[in-house]
Amino acid sequence: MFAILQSNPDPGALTRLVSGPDSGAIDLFIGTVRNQTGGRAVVALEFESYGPMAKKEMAKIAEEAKSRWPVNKIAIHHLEGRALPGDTVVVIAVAAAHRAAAFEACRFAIDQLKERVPIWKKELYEDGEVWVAAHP
Amino acid sequence: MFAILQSNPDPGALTRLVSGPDSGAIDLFIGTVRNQTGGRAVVALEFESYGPMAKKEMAKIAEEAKSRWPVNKIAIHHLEGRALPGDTVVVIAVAAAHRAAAFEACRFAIDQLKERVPIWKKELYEDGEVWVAAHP
Amino acid sequence: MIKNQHMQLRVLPFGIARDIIGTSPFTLELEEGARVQDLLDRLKVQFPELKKLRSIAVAVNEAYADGSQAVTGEDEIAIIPPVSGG
Amino acid sequence: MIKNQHMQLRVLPFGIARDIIGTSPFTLELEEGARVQDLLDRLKVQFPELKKLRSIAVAVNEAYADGSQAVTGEDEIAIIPPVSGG
Repeated sequence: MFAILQSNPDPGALTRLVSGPDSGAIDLFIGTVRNQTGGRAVVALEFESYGPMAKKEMAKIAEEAKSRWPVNKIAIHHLEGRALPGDTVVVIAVAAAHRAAAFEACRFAIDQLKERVPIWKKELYEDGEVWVAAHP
Repeated sequence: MFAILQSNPDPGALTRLVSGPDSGAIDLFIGTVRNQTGGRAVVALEFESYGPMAKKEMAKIAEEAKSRWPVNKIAIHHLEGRALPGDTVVVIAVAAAHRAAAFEACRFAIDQLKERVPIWKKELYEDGEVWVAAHP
Repeated sequence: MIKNQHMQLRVLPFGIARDIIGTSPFTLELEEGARVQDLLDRLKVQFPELKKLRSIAVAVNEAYADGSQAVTGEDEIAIIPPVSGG
Repeated sequence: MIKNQHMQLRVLPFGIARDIIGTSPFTLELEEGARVQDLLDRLKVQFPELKKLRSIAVAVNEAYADGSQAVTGEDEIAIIPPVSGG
């Protein structure tokens, strides 16, 4: 349910992972690469991760979400390595009996992922590169 | 972008419909058939729609969402006809530059769909059937 | 004595409303100048089961119409019981 | 005079921290009984660029650790600059 992949995460695969006859609602968050950031053209992204810990943190986030909202299953896949504009880099799928919990838990999961899962993104431009959010 | 289908809506197809290099976030809502409702086993659902008006209301909902949040594209597909437990009956995909708008607009769209798009659901049980929400 | 002009309205009932009315499309005769509310009043007299529904709305030419909207024989009129998509 | 015992710590710096420290894994010698905060203090002296980061966290054996947690030569210690997944 929690993975760091060398290929683009597949929304269909995550949907199948979480679906089940006790769930009536699935909320899926798909993060993709934009072609610019702050007006500067992005050529590619390079993701690095501390894989074993990243998977553990994803699992902890899912447990916390399950303790806060009535959700059935949560899956999180994130890309490692290079990504081009348009590519999918993260997919989070949350299945619940009812939609409110699915939406809330999915939003919580992506917010938490961006805050604590050990994954780092480097933006590559025509004329340089930057580790995102590294400096104040 | 707005359709009433005789087959199950496909999350992957809707994702492709809304993606683009100006969007970094896609929120996808997938509604599926549960195997019970209020503890009563559901054998199947039967959806009826007023197709031409349903598509117009979907488009209006998308326009309203775009006027309220900075989202780029919205697609809504809903099944017409029979659906079995586990089947996908509705998919809403919302693409935006940033995730907050995608989540908010997607939630708005499914809430509005359930309130005003002319689609009717009949639940079929072992021993009867009911038009959902028809009576107080 | 002046005889009022009448018009034939083409009415499409959906969902449980179609089950109650029994046919779709259904033809209803009302006086010229009738409004959506007149149409609803007439239908509820003719089909009292409609009064038991949680709500009932009318669409004229594929858009929701309020009670004051006039209808004509050219309009496509839909009877919309509580929706339950999703 | 009693000589303090020293231990060799195995440190994995990630992202910009790896760029700053230059090698991964990186070996750091600290006195026995050292805590996460001691390790961070030492690294910031040795690599002042680390002080310019928005934040810096430490994980011990694949879980975030606070400054008071003791470390040993058996631990896998990761240096975690601001994360930016998603």
